[in-house]
Amino acid sequence: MEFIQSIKPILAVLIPLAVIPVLVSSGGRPNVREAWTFIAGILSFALVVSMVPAVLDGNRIGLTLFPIAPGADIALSVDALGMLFALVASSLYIITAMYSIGYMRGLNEHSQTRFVAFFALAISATIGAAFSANLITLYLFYEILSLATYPLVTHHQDEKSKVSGRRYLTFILGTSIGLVLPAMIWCYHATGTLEFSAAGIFTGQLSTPSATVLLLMFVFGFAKAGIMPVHTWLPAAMVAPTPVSALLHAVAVVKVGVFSIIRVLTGIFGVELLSSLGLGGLVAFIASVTILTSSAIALSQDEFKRRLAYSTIGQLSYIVLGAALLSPKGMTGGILHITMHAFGKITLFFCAGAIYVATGKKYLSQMVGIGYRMPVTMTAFLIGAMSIIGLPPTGGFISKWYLVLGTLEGDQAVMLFVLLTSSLLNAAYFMPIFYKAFFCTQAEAMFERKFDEAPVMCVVPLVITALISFIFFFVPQPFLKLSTLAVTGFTGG
Amino acid sequence: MIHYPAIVVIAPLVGALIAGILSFVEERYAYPAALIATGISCAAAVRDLIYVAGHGPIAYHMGGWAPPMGIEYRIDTLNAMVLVLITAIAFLNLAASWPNIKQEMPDRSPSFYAMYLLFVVGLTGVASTGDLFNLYVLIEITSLSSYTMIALGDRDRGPISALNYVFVGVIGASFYLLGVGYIYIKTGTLNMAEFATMIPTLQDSTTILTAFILCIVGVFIKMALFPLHVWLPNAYSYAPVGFARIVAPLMTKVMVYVMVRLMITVFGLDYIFIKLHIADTLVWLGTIAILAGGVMALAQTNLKKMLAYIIVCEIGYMVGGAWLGNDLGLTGAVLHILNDGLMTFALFLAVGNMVYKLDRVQIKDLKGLFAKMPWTMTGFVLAAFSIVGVPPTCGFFSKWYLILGAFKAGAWHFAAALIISSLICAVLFFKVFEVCFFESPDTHDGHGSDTHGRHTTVAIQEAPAISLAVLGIAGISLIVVGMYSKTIVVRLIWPLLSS
Amino acid sequence: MKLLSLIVVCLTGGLLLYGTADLPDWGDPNAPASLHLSNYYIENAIRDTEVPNLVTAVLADYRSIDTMLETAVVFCAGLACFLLLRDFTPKKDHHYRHVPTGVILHVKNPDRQVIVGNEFEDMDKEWLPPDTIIKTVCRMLIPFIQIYALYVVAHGDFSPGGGFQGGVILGSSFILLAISYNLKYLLKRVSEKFLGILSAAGVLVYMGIGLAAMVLGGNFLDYEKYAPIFGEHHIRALGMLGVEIGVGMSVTAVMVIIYINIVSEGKHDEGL
Amino acid sequence: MTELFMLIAAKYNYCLYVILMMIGLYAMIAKNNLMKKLVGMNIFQTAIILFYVSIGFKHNATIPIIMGDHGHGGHGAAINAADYMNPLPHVLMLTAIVVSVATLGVAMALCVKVYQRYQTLEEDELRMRLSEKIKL
Repeated sequence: MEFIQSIKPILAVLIPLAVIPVLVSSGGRPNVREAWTFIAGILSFALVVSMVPAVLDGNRIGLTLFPIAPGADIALSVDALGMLFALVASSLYIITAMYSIGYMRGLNEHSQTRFVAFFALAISATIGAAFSANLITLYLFYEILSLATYPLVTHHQDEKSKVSGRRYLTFILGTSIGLVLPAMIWCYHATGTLEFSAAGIFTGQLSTPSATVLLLMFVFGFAKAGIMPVHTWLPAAMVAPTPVSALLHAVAVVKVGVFSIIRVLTGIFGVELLSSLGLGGLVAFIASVTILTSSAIALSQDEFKRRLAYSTIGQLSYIVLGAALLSPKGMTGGILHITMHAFGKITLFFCAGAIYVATGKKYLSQMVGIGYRMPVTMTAFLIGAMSIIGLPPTGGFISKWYLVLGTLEGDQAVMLFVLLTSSLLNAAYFMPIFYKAFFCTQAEAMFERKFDEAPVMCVVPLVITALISFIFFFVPQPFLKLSTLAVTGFTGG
Repeated sequence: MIHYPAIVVIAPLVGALIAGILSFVEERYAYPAALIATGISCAAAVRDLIYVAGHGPIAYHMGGWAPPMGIEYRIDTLNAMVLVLITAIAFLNLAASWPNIKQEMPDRSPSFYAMYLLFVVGLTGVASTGDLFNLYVLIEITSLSSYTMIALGDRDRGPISALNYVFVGVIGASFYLLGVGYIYIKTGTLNMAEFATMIPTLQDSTTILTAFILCIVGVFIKMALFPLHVWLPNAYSYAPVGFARIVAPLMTKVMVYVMVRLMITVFGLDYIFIKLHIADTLVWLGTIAILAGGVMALAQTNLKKMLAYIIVCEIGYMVGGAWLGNDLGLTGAVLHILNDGLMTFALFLAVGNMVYKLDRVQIKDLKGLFAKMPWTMTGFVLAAFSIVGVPPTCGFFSKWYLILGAFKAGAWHFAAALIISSLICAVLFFKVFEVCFFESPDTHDGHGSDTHGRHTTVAIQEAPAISLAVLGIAGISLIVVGMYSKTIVVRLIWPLLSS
Repeated sequence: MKLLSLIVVCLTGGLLLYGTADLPDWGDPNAPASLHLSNYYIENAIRDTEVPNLVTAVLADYRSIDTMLETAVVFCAGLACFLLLRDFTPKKDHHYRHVPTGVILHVKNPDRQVIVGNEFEDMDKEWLPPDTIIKTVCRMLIPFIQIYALYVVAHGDFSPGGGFQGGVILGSSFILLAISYNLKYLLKRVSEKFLGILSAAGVLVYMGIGLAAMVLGGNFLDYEKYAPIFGEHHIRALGMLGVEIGVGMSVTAVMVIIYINIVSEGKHDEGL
Repeated sequence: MTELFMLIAAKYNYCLYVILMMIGLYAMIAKNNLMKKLVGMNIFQTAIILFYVSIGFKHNATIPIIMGDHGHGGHGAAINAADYMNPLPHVLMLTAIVVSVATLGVAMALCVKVYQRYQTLEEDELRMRLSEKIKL
């Protein structure tokens, strides 16, 4: 377990950043611009993958960039948890880049160069957040990400996106400056350092009430994790084009929120401190409230993307719940769920986008019998839905499996009940879509039986992600090993 | 024999005089002369900084006389840093402003450059002098030249706001003069360093107390701290753009430097914080300034007025930070002088470009600006993020130290005010971005074009290249100063506090 | 509003009076102010600078950077009046008086000009005939005022006086000319360009002396360094004289500039 | 009561300058006409000059010009500091007078410019004209 000094992490962050001027300058020629996006995506993914073997056998790669204050400087260090998240983000970036070509050209959206440029900026901030070694670097990339996604969310520049952009900012920027900044400075004031360390940075000088307040400030501060009271920005952000909702709101943006909460729970507070003060139960309770209510609301949503948004809020709280269980199995399940949910949910968003590109329909009530017209998309939708619900042949099952084991290990029967009922609710709001798409009578079907899919560039990514989440069930290898490694790092010490 | 402290002040004065002569003889050469003068002054200031960072303070005896008899210019790390800030911004602003000045006052721009350089002389002098009365004379030069240049701006309201500024400025400067008089009566010396050695023996004399209160009130008036800020919004928003870009970032910050100089070297930290009990009232004053500045900025429709109120808010940061009573707060205040100078400079550069092209600064007239002037808006956005306190830019790091100092001193109200003001600034700037981003320029008032996908591609009408280049330099320097804030703090600010 | 300001004023008054509680009595010789620094000036200013007038010695030598910045303030005031008030728009209508017959012509369109010579005479709108008594008395008086002014500038070292006071007297002699005759009469003799350059040249003289000291190796404004050129004897007094002349030049020019611009509101045609 | 009177008698110059200053300050703040404000400003600055000059005075001491045989290299009789007044305040006040003249000049130029634009120097009329200017 030693620290390898290497510039790979910073390169992985800088490549998407460096490609932005090239993208902007080649705005005139779309194909050249798309080619550059791909090159950047593949390069950064290759860099991330090249670091996997080193991380797998237990040591951390890192680099200190700028000293800001004694004990808190901008530094990157790749450990198991960071590596897992970076792998997910960079791999899905390539797939989404392909998908956004199909989508944006399908609807000939305006100012695509600006879209692609901010997309690359958002990804570089996500990878940066994944590799950050301490809380201040994480906060830095968190802020860049929230500001880089604002032009993406409000891409259509119309009245509706203006209102949702305003709500997006008030929640994300408001909570991050209002809650996280003071909390971070409070920690630095109390301990003098912000480095993530296995045993947590508080060596006993934190009383229970102030620890609870600090923890709540962090949990509700990272509004990107969509914990219940601060979640309303996520459904509002669905006004954005689908590639944005797909990558950012299924994978990058929300996952950074959850990732930061896990980092804070394990790196700043430390598992022993949390279990000794009994704060794990509090966070678990908040997460379970979010899971149940969001799954219930998702039932009533008619618009396809809003239903997926509420289901994302629910799934995110699974991850927080896993981390809050403080039992090894539970945390492994939570961390693994980042990957499984990412691939499952992105498939569903791709389906929603494909249907919108092909038929222009947004509302589920208008999608009766769509299976006849777009069978490939709908089967991919089935696999994605099964992965989210947690049925066996898909990867989602494994993470749910570990989560359930975690609740048993930590003998918290209430959490077990919450997990099972929410899985039922997931099934309740996904299965009707699939059922109505294929098994509807001739009279009700709104689409004739002609095979008419979305453009190829939309459907191919769809199929790839569905296949990956299917394969995960059989060989979840890099991610499972990474999550178990991360958990042993936090608990085993 | 290092002459840099003298060159920094003398070069702009020579430039001003030559520009004054040239404005009657050969108008064409006035601008290059001004540019060269500020360039030399900037180079000298940088050499100063390097020398001082390496070898400790320089004491430059004017006229060859030792301090108490003659006047002495003491340059230590604090004013070396401020000097570099002043001369760099003066030089960059001069380079960026000639299109604006040519547009606003075509017939008398050469003598405007002369007055501009006199203003720079005043500022550099204030930042480097070690003599109390000489500081008064330099404050007078700065204010005199700023009175005139403010009146050259807006035809209707320029002279009136300048006149109000004259009355308030004279009261401020005269209070300071009176304070120096009281000091002189009690100690017989005008040199800062020598007065500092005499303070311990005069700890409990009422005259020194009144002298301190008078000096501080005078500096607060010139600094536009909240209750005394009435003159600032009108003065800065009706000033010509070329001048607003240098007075906004520098004038109030140099006055904060004077306050810090009075606290550290003249009266001494232990006299201020142990003997007097006004430290926490002043932190409360800073808090009120922050909140009032933010709230008033929210109510503005004119972009320049809004930025002026943000300056009032930033002054609250520095005053509150300096008076927290611990080294972290003071470090934050000093670092904020540097950062806020850069941020406000970048903001006013962007506003200057907008005024050059649009000639109207009401927020509702800035429709579709992201499409029309993309580079100016990127600079504006970067500076706005720095004011809000987004990490990569330097605004975050000075807020970091200020909040830390507030926690250490237990001044929860000040920390809360800092957070709330960041949120207010976020709301302010995004209110402007919404207008610039969403409404496309040709739609009539009220509703934006909410038809999906159909957008008029607006022709890009950017400001002249030189202004954009300077805006780029300012933007990049925001991030660079942010990244190297630790070296600035450890190398420049902490040796100051320990001495 | 008036009551509020009254309260504020009384408050500050009270603070100031409270401050004077332990001030030394008026005029007592061993007050701290007149012990420490001023005794050094009194005792060895004569030895260092051979200038009996201590005020000029301190003004132009010990604290010479102060006075230089002072002249910069004066130059700034002159430049300010020029910048603020001067407007170059040509005057629309003119009045001419035909000297032999006394007929007054009122020319309306600006590009038709009448040659002002002995036959025609340019005239102010509110024209008041120049009273011959005032004209002749002033014509006689002005040269003596100017000579006295130069004396005051030159004798700043020995008798009370110096650059500022002499410059003001010289400036007021020009203003007297403008008042007794009319502004155009003065502007013919002392053009605006000459005044502008003179005001800047004054400060440049002061600056030049300082910079030359730097070039010769000393600190800024250190007159000792001229010794190799001008000889050891009275070197500081010479330096001070040069500085006083610079100050006198710029103060004269600025006084006249301020008068001209304010009186004619920048149009430089009719004055008081 | 008498020692209070003695105190006032000994320090009457400070009381004088404070009264003068308060008059100037009041005029600057409360007066309606701009020119009267200028006059108030001038009184205010002259009061401070009076204060400084009164610091320099010493009983039975002459003006700070050293007369007679002490000159030429100072080898003459030693100069007794007590019988010459303190020169430093006079130097400072030379500078302060020039500053007040310069400020007065600039302020007057500004008043001329305001008058050129609005034909009035009364504060309330100005405010009225300003507001109606905004409306049109």
